[in-house]
Amino acid sequence: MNTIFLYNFSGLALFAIGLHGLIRSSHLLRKILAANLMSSGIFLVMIVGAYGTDNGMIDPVPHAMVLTGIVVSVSTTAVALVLVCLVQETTNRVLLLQKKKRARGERTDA
Amino acid sequence: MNPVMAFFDIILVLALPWLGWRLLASPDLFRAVVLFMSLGLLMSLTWVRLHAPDVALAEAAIGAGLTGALFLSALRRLERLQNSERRLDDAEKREEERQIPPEKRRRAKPVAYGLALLLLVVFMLLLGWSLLKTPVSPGGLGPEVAVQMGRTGVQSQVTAVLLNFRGYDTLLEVMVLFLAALGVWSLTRVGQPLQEEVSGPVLASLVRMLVPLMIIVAGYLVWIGSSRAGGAFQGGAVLAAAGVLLLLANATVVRQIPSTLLRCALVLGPLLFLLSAIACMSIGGNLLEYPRQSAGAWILLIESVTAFSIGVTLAALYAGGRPFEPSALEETSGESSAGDGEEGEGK
Amino acid sequence: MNWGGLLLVMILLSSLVPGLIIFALPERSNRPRTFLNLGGAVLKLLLILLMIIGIYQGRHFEVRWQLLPGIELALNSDPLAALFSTLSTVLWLLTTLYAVGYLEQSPNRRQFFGYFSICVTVTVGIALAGNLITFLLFYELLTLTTYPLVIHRGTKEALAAGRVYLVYTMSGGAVLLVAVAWLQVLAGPVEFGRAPFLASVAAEHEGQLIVLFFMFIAGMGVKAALVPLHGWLPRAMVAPAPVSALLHAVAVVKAGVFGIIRIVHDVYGIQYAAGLNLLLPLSILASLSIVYGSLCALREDDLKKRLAYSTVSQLAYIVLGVSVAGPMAAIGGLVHLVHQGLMKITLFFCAGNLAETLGVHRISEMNGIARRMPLTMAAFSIGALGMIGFPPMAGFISKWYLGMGALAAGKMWVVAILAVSTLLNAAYLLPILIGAWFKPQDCTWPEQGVTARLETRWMLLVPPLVTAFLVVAVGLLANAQISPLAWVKLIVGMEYGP
Amino acid sequence: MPDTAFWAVCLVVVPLFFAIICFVRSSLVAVLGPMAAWLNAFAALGMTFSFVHSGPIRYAIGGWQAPLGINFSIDGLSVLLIAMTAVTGLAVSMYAIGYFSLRIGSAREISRHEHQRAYFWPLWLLLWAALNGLFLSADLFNIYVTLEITGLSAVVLTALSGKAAARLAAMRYLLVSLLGSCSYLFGVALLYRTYGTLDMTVLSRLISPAPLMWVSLALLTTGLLLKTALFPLHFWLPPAHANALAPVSAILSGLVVKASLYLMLRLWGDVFAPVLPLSAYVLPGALGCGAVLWGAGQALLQKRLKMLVAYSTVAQLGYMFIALPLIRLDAGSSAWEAVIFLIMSHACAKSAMFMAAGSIFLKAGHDRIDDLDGIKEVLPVTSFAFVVAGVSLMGFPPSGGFIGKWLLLGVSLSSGQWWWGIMLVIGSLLAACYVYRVACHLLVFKAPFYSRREFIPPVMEWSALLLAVLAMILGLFAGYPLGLLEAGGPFPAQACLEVMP
Repeated sequence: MNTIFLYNFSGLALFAIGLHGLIRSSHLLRKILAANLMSSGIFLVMIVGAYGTDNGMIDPVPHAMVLTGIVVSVSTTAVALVLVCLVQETTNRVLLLQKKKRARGERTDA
Repeated sequence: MNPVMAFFDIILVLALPWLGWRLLASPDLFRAVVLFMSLGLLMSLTWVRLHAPDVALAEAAIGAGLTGALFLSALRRLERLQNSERRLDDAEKREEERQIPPEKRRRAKPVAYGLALLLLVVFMLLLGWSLLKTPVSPGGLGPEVAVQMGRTGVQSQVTAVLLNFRGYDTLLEVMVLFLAALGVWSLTRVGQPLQEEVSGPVLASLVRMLVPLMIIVAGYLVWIGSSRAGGAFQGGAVLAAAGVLLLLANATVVRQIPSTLLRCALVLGPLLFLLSAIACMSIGGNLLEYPRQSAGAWILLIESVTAFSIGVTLAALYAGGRPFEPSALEETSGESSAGDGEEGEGK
Repeated sequence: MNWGGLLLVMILLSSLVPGLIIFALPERSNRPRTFLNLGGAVLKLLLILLMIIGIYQGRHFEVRWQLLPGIELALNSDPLAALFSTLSTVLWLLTTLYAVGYLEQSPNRRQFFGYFSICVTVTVGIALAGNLITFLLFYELLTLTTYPLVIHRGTKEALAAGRVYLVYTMSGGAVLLVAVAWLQVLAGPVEFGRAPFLASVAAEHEGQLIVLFFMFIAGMGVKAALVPLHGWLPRAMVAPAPVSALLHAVAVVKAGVFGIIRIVHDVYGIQYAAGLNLLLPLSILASLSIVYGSLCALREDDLKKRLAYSTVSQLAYIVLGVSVAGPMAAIGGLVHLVHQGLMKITLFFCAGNLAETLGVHRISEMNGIARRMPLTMAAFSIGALGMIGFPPMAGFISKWYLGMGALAAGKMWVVAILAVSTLLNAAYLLPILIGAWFKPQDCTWPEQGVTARLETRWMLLVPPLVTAFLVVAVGLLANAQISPLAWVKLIVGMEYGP
Repeated sequence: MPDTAFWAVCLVVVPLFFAIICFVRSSLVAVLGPMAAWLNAFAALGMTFSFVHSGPIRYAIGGWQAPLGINFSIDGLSVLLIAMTAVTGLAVSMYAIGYFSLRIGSAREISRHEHQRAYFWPLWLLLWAALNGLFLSADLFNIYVTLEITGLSAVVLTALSGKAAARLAAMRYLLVSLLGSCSYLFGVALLYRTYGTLDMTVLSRLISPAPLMWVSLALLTTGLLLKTALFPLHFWLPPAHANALAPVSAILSGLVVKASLYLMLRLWGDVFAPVLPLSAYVLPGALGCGAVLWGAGQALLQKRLKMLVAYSTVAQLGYMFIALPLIRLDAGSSAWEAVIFLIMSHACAKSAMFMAAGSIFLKAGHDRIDDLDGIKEVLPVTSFAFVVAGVSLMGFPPSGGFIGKWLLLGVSLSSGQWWWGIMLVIGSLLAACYVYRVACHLLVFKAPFYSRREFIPPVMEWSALLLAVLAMILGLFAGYPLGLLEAGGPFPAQACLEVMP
């Protein structure tokens, strides 16, 4: 058994940990970190797939896809981080849970 | 199989999830971000091991470096907000604590949590099993790419895929970056630089030495991209790092760049990419179908201009907001306070 | 599109276009609005006359518009369609006149007349529908366009009544939708006027067809106010009088009954339906409605509510006539479609006059009222007597044919029902007349301050007089060439064959 | 005469170009934005016409054919959805002109308004380009990128309103969208690993039952369901759609959720259809039933107009998922046609509803349903538009929703699985209930109505009405769009790989 293949499981584990963290963490920053972990896991699985060929040839398409993915995820992260700051600014918290009062009465009065 | 390599592999395979777990479990966010950056470095080591040097470069520069910097700056911003604005009175705080007792809540639904976790684990095991069961893939599109390489105008396969075979993806990807900058600018403004940010002489002279070097490196990366590892994104990321350094060292000067100029710099890459895509059509091809003889030149042109814009964009993302625009009617106080929330639909 | 088809489309447009223009006009422009309303109504009547002349000359008008394979909108001018559309158009003209007078000072007339016009468009659409899908389309639209009229006053009661109305009619519509879709799956698109085709198409689906029949009856029965489904009708009385007239005589309940006639005559075919033993339950249901409606009417003191329950019972006559399964009874039922419309609209016009002029809503306040408003009460009396079935009024003709038909079909119990119901009719209508004409006034009426030379505004007075005249006329001239009776005989002759 | 491919390229390139220009010259957005909208609509029109003439095509971007390069695959489904986007988008753009031209309130508010306009247009144009690109593309990874653009710009647009609730909603939306795209990307990666291609047409020929295929299908589906907000993954949708600015709400509810829904239909109805057993389709169908019931129930409980409309989106999306098993059951193409009709008429009606709700909010200063009695007096056109849109959501004839419902009912009855059909009817009754809750306030007369603001530009009122009426009469002209589908439907038999030179 090729040890390269083990990286698959590393990727899966990263994905799973990220998923778990994204759902379980309460702090928004941690959620975003978790999302980044998830995508790293996916990238790992993709690149391993590109490597695992018989004739030693590397498939460049997943590499290009991962490059795109990295750029996409940094863009999303940047927007997400700005949003976190805004959420903190307006609600004084870095959690998603809303106070009941806010949720109900937000737009009722002008 | 080289046993040293195997050992290295196993260490890496174990270290990656372990780091991931540690960073999410860490109660201190700063520590978590630092762990995240080291995870990124470890990832780029992995990419090297998996013969993906382009990805390794991008990961080191963008995934670990720039994302980490973004996290750190966000963290600092959050802390500053928390320190400067203590708007929560005690009653509210208590209510908040009553409503969200994280530890208690966690224990309140252990069954549901356990079930969800079980589901996740089962699914992951299934995934792993099916990965095991799947025969080693026949190399995907690798052979075809190799066959067509001669018609792309570049030597590096990844660059060929990125800018020729799947150039349209890359065009849209550049648009994603542009969109991110647009989004960040639309949401917030650069904060007032604080006094403490003014750097000492050491950093200043370091910057003076490093920045030109980095620009050269960026240019080199773009240039070498056509034949080996490197390219617009890697070069752009290095440029962005230079920008970040400048921002760190001498925030006020960099932030006084006229906003119009900055906007132009941001869109130069996307616009040129888009226009050359259309230009390909006007000389008889399909969208993004470069003329065969000069494909390399087209790609290099697009890459270099795009790299510049990518660098500016990433640095702008780090700066975290739109610059002051003296012409426009900007609000004097914070862009949005809690008071805004109570108002109607924004008018 | 051929010219005949264009005529049918024009008939629809002649009230749709004024309706839409009225929506666009500002609230203040009363004269253009009145002009558009009446002009549209007259134009529509003329077009309908043109159509009837065409039918007499043996022409057949048809227009089709295919939406999708299997969904085709079709307008068709068979005699039954002509009968119903003529009825609605004539009554609409009168009701419009009445409504203009009735709502002279009230706010929000733009919406009222706009929906009013569209409502009639939709009703005539129901009449002219050439297949089941077109019928369904207009039938559902009718619910929508009448709802704003029901809640026109905007009071709490009006809104509550509107809610009840919607709950009933929407549920009915949903049942109908499922039934139509189901039938289409079984037998393909259902065209009217090819009656016994179900018998040939779907011999093996008899069980399903029986279930479907009752779904159809349930769907239509809501609007036709058959007894377990009649709850919305008395409540909807909170609407202004012209709307009541519209609901009871021109559009809604008539659409329901018309639908039942279509189902029995044109979808299942009378022979096939009888063969499946579907008509007996229907006639039992109708008889139940007749008796129950009359009993409820007896109990009510509110004039409009009494009239509403009377509608429940009178409409069931039509269903009864159709379901007895004999040519004579069918004539009685169908002609009652027209006669009931004329009589009931007279009564509602008069009730509206009383309410609008004197503020009288209850029967107990009506003693001696004929002295104050003789013309209105004369019209009312004619309508009421017609309802009871005094010769030579319209109602007598219907009941006569119904009774003869039942005898011919050998169904004595139907005759008994008719007798009982006539007695009940007399019991709830005659006391009103006696009180109004012969008793002295025993309470003061909160006069509404209508200043007019006549007993009330002429626009309010003319329509009931005209309809009262028609009630007598169709009774007296029942054997004339152009009477509703003659027309109905033609229709039934086609259905039952020579 | 430009061909279909030219128009298709225009549909992506033009909005991108204008988005960039709008960003650089933000003083000109008021001119450039609407211009781009019209150009886009024109390109969509041109594409529809040339599609009618020349039928479905594939277009190889960069001249590289399917497995290697990215291809546009233009069939009836794409053309219809692009046309839908163009019509709805144009109406929303017109509405936005009016909406952002309002200048009321303090200097601070005005400046915030300027700011919103300056960023609304480029973001919306990017979103539009991404939607067009998504409907055109045949490449799963390219679709991932367009999905990302769609999601990210939708999030930013949501947050643009600046209120605390909107920011929280945007944050939640962003996280969900991240999770969804990660899941989708993973699915795509695994598919590529198994079959070595990203092109949907190629993939649909290679597809065979394999363990990895099942896993990737599960991942793709989860991701798309998250983004489509199918019950029980809908939790993020109502706050996001209800708290955004009015034109943004219209875009989000009318168009953005359709993107992932479209992809779901492609995958389940076309690419994976050969290997999926009927029982697999029961799951989305059942979830759709849940969505119809839950969404309608929640809509009935809402006190705010925009929340009600947002929950109605949840319910209506359920409808379209109920159609999935019927697509599988249907021998002909009528279930497909039905779904497309539902999607199109929902896009028009829901956008119109949100636009009307936005005008009502501006005029009344609130959107508490119970206090809207008499708004008809000050906003007659808007109230009427809302009611008409509501009626077409209920699926009354002759709306497009009715055609969809009717066709699905027919399929479900004839295939023997009548419970789906009954569910549809129950759903439309429930829709009638919640529309009624609003309509009875919008229809009654009660003067005077105390409104906050003086003037709503007519273009805001009429654009909503036009869209609503369009949704209402869509059914009368059902033949035309379905003709397009027949010219080149997304039906499994269809596989044309002739690449344009």
